[in-house]
Amino acid sequence: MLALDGLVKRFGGVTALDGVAMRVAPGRVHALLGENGAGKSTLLKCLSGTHRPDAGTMRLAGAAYAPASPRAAEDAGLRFVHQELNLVPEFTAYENAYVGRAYEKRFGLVRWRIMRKRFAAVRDRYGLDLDIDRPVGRLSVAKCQIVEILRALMDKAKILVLDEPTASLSEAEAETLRAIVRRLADQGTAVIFVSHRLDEVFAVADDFTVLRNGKTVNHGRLAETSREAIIAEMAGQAFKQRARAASATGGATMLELSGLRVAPARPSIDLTIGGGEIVGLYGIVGSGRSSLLKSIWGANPLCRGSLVLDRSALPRTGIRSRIAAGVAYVSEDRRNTGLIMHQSILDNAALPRLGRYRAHRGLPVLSHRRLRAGVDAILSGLAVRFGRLDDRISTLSGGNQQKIMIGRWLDDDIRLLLLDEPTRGVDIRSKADIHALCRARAAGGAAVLFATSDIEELLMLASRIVVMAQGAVTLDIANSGVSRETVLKAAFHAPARSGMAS
Amino acid sequence: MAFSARYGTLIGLVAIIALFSALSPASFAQASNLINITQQMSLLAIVALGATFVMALSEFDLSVGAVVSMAGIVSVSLFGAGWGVPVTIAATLAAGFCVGLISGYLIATFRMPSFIVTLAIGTVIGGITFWISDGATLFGNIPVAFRDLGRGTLAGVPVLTLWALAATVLALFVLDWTELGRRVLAIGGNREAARLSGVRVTYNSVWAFALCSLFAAIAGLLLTARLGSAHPTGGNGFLLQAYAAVFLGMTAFRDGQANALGTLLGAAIIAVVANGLTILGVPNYLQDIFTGLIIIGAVLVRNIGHRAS
Amino acid sequence: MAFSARYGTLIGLVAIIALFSALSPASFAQASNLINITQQMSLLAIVALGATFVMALSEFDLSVGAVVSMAGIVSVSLFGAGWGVPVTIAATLAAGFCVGLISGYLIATFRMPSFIVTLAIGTVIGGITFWISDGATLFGNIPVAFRDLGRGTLAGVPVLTLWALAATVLALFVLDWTELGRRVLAIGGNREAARLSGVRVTYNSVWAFALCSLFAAIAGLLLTARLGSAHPTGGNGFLLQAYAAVFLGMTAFRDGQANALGTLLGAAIIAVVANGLTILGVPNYLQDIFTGLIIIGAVLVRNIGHRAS
Amino acid sequence: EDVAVLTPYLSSVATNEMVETFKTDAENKGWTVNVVDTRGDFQQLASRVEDVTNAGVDAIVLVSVDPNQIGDQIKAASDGKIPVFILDGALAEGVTANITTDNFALGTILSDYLFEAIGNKGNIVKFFHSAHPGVRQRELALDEALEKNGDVTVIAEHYVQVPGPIDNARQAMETFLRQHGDKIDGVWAAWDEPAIGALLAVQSDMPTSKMAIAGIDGNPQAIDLIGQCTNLVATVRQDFPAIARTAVAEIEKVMAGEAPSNPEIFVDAMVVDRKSLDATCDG
Ligand SMILES: Nc1ncnc2c1ncn2[C@@H]1O[C@H](COP(=O)(O)OP(=O)(O)OP(=O)(O)O)[C@@H](O)[C@H]1O
Ligand SMILES: Nc1ncnc2c1ncn2[C@@H]1O[C@H](COP(=O)(O)OP(=O)(O)OP(=O)(O)O)[C@@H](O)[C@H]1O
Ligand SMILES: [Mg+2]
Ligand SMILES: [Mg+2]
Repeated sequence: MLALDGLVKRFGGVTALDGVAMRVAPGRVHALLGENGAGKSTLLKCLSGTHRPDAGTMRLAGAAYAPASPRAAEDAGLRFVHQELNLVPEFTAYENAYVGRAYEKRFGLVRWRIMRKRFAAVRDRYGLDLDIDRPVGRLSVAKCQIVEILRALMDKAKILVLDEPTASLSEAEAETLRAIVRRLADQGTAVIFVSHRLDEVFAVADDFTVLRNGKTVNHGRLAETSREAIIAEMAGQAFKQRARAASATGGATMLELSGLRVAPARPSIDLTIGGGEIVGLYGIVGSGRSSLLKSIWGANPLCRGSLVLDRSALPRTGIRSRIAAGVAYVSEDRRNTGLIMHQSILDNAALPRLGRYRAHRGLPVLSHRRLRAGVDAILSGLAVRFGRLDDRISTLSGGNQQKIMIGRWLDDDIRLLLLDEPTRGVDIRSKADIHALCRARAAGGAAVLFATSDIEELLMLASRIVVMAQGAVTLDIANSGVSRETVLKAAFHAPARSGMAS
Repeated sequence: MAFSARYGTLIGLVAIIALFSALSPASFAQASNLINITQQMSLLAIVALGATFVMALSEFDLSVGAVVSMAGIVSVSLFGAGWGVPVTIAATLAAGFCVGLISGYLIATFRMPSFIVTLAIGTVIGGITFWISDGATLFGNIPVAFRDLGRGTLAGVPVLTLWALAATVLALFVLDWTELGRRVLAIGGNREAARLSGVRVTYNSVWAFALCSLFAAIAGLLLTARLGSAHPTGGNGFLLQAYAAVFLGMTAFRDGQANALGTLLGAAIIAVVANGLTILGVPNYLQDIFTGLIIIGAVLVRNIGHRAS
Repeated sequence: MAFSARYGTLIGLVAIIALFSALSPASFAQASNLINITQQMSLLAIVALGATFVMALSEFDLSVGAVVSMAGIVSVSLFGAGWGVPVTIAATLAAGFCVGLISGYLIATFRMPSFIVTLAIGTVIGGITFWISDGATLFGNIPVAFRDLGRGTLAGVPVLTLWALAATVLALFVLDWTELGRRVLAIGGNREAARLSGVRVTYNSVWAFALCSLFAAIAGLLLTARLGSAHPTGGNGFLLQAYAAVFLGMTAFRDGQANALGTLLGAAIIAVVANGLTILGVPNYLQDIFTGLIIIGAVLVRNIGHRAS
Repeated sequence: EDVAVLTPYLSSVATNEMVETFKTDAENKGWTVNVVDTRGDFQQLASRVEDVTNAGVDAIVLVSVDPNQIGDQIKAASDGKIPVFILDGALAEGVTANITTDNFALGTILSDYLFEAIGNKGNIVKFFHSAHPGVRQRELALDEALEKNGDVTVIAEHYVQVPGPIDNARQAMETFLRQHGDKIDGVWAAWDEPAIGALLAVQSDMPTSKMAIAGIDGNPQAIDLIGQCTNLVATVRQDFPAIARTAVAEIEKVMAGEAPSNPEIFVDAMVVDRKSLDATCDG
């Protein structure tokens, strides 16, 4: 149905696509695989008419295909869920679904009720859970992702393109989405599916294409290959994933939360983390993990309860008190609350620790030499692929942006590391790198608290597992021999009103 | 959301009216005065409603004042050349519309900052207006039928008030009930997302600018009808006031998006304060001071409520 | 990036200078005239550099014009009351600084829109200025030592030019070399991301507004020294021009961020155009038309280059 | 000869009339006239005076400018042997001649005329704008006239906003009419535009009123309205064309190497009312 040959796309000096070939068949799910920066999103943006390829041919159902704009691509029957959210924050979910396509109208007037009804019907048909009347600016990232997906499902597409649609979804939603994808493929839609979760890829996809450095290195049927082979092809070398983490036992108590409430009506939370421990926080979308991390970080004022770090109490609010005490935080939404997209890599990487790069200790004057040296040091530890330090951070691939966002906080005096979905959209090798960073911090005596929606990751990295549901902690156990079922059960457990169960 | 957060700016207006009514029950709080305020705010409201379209796009149009002035001069010149009322109105509105087309085209196609483009276009328009009028106030030859569009009452309501109401309904309608309006708001909310979703950014942006200029031209015609003369810089004073009204309106409802009802509310606040302070006979420098403080107060009511919630 | 995209606005300035030099080699293209232009643009440059701080924050300060006027009236009044030069300067600058503190505090703490807050503050300041001056132009009693701060030359360079250079270096330094400047730019880029990274949003925002007002007050003092008089609305004309300069500068370098060198370039374009057209003796209305077209052209050069790349 | 005309107020009717007459007359003499408007901005005005001084024009004409506001630039011009003439301004160091009507006298004429029209007794509304030095003089003349005549009181006053003086004055007048109604006997407007605004308010809101409105300038629209027997009964006409013509004559003299006839030349003003227009009004 779709045939791509010899696609080339350059951005200034960077060659993002360097002769890509790909064949997509109707009724099949095609996995597009590759490490961060391999060129997957760029390829899809060529398909969507956002970028125009510098060379190569695209054919759709036998005819030449060269969309001049996203609109042309839509008219050709393609639907996209891009890697980055593309929503209008002030609009409701159902109106967002209509942005860029014809609204329901009568006499030129928008028919809001019909639009709402149609969208609600699509939501219900696919069994997704979403409040459709709220402006999406006030929804969590995961819910926004669901809005994006529903938007692409509004009418029947010839080709559905999903760029890391499950990156911010938890297991349950991801499972639902995979079921939807299978259903659509069975009805004849061609689906292009990008994901870094290989288990998921094997579960849902039929065919695959692997990109490396902008070139197609292999393609074929998933049934005829193996996980290890794919990983080796993506990385260009054999690469062994580390087995389950040896559970580090906690040292002296590092963080102690007691009777903590993030809002008056929410349950209270008690949690203790020892130095050297890596605590994985699991929950379904909206379970309250992000709110908890933000409260610990002092970004949302605490309603009630106390927070003790290394035997000294922290004030209820105030990010700087956390920084001074050696806490670091990485937000879940790199585009909106994490990075400054139109600023340079340098500016973004240096922001949290600007004070380090003074020319003289007593003067708030920066030394550009130190700045560059410092940022170089941060980046070299992360294997980030980039052009120049002064390039906009938005020109990096999603995974590389993520690495910078974490790496800029890592530092020798960190005592508590708060990570909200730190490996979202990160390839397997980088994920291992980030995990190694966490382990190294923990080995150095820091406490690590990370929220994740990926059970695989949870079981692989955490030394202790904490599960939240509806704002309360429903499970808190050491990670030895814990099964997926135990975790999932706790995640769907309706907690007693008073709070903690274990 | 707390009540004061939701309706804060409206509460501000009510409080201002209550205050003036208490201070001057005999003059301010008369029905005739309140009706008169609706007339006094009408031209500002029309210009500001036009500006609401470009603010919905998250852009600025700083040429509105110049377009108001231009519309006045062009229309009186055409009357002087013997044109009839309908043709003159049509030609003037078309001229206004074209100004917006040009600004919108430059801004949307070349991604130039609207602030600088419209400031420059406003300067060009100002020069042309001056050229046409020779810098003089134009009067005479203005048909009575035209003048009646901007004065007098209809069923007890000032004609200008009716125009302003019609403009409000039109703006409300376009922004809330047409695809054009929604697309403009989508571009204003997240331009890149709108573009990637297939919204024709240039086309819709150009419309927003054209409507803005059109509204300014309407206000210019009504101003001329009202005054019976046209002055080459007579509309320039509307510029900052119109944006003040739009911004007041953006804090009023709907979390920061430009909207027609909010703009009307903003224009009302500005008009009520000016009227009330004049009636109270406050010295002119104190009028400025109070106007500033009252506007800050009106926004503050809402934002303090918002913080608390 | 293509050359014309990277240096487009600068190319625009060079082209404008070349054009005027060709048209008027005897008057425009004289060293003395070019030096004089640097003096004529200096006050605008200082106000615009101040505005660069708040634009770096992605906010507006519409009170700069009023602060320029206020600084002039306050200083001459203090001289009239017998104060010495250093104390008067210190008091005036402190007053300017405080205006910025207040605006910045209101905007950052209550999340009020800067457009409306600073417009209102500007109105209040205007009222106070009027009150102090009784609406009259103040002159007399201005010490010669003070006047010399704004006229004459030092080693062949006009004193005002030196002040503007000093202001440029200061603004460049603050924005590029200090934590304050980088944090202000970070807040301007993404307020929530900056906050979550531990940037004190209120503190840094207040500083940006205070610096902006301080620069405006400096310009007001120098204006008074240059003219030997102070007019209660004498600085208001700077408002739109200053933002035009900043916006021109934002298109010049660094992809859309406010920056000191760009602002200086923007102020230079505005000043060169005004000077050149006056020297050529272009009729008044054509001056407006050309000014507008040239400014659009200067931005267009760069944006067309940008699109091509 | 090259003559540069500079003003911050070209959009004001009076200034515009002077500039236009000056231009016509001067061009008839074969001079090149270059007009510069700085839109109320004195810093710009200073810069533009520097520019024309640098460009080496033969004479500089400043219209509606108080020379004290740009003393150094005027001095620099006269040091450069360029004569500086001022229309409707004041005299200062470096100024060759100032040709004007005495604004204080204008204010006195207006006040006296208006007081007489309302029978030297009653309430008046005052429209003023003290930022303009000439207009402020008229206000001071009113204060003096009020002091002399205790039976006339200012019942309300309004500081007129510029630009848009007509509409602004109209809105204020509408308010005053609601507030004081029949108690208003007269309107004192510091220039014609607010007077026109006040008249528009009276015409629409209190068409039967007999109040008298008077202004200054002899604005053509005002004269037209006086001729139509409206409440606008008089304007004190400064003879702007005469000012301009006098200036042309003086410049010619100076360029021929003579001294100006007088550094300060006053051109007379006259009252324009129904009588002087031969308007026939009933009642
Ligand atoms: N607009 C751009 N300007 C410059 N370089 C770009 C731009 N977009 C992408 N690139 C570069 O192209 C390369 C491919 O990026 P792309 O986003 O396609 O990677 P990806 O395979 O989607 O990675 P990820 O898994 O991290 O999303 C990267 O090196 C990136 O830095
Ligand atoms: N800004 C907000 N306004 C209103 N409700 C919010 C806001 N942020 C979060 N919530 C609500 O609070 C609850 C907890 O949200 P939170 O983001 O902490 O959950 P989470 O487990 O991290 O989910 P996710 O995986 O979606 O990030 C959810 O019901 C969410 O809808
Ligand atoms: Mg990608
Ligand atoms: Mg979360």
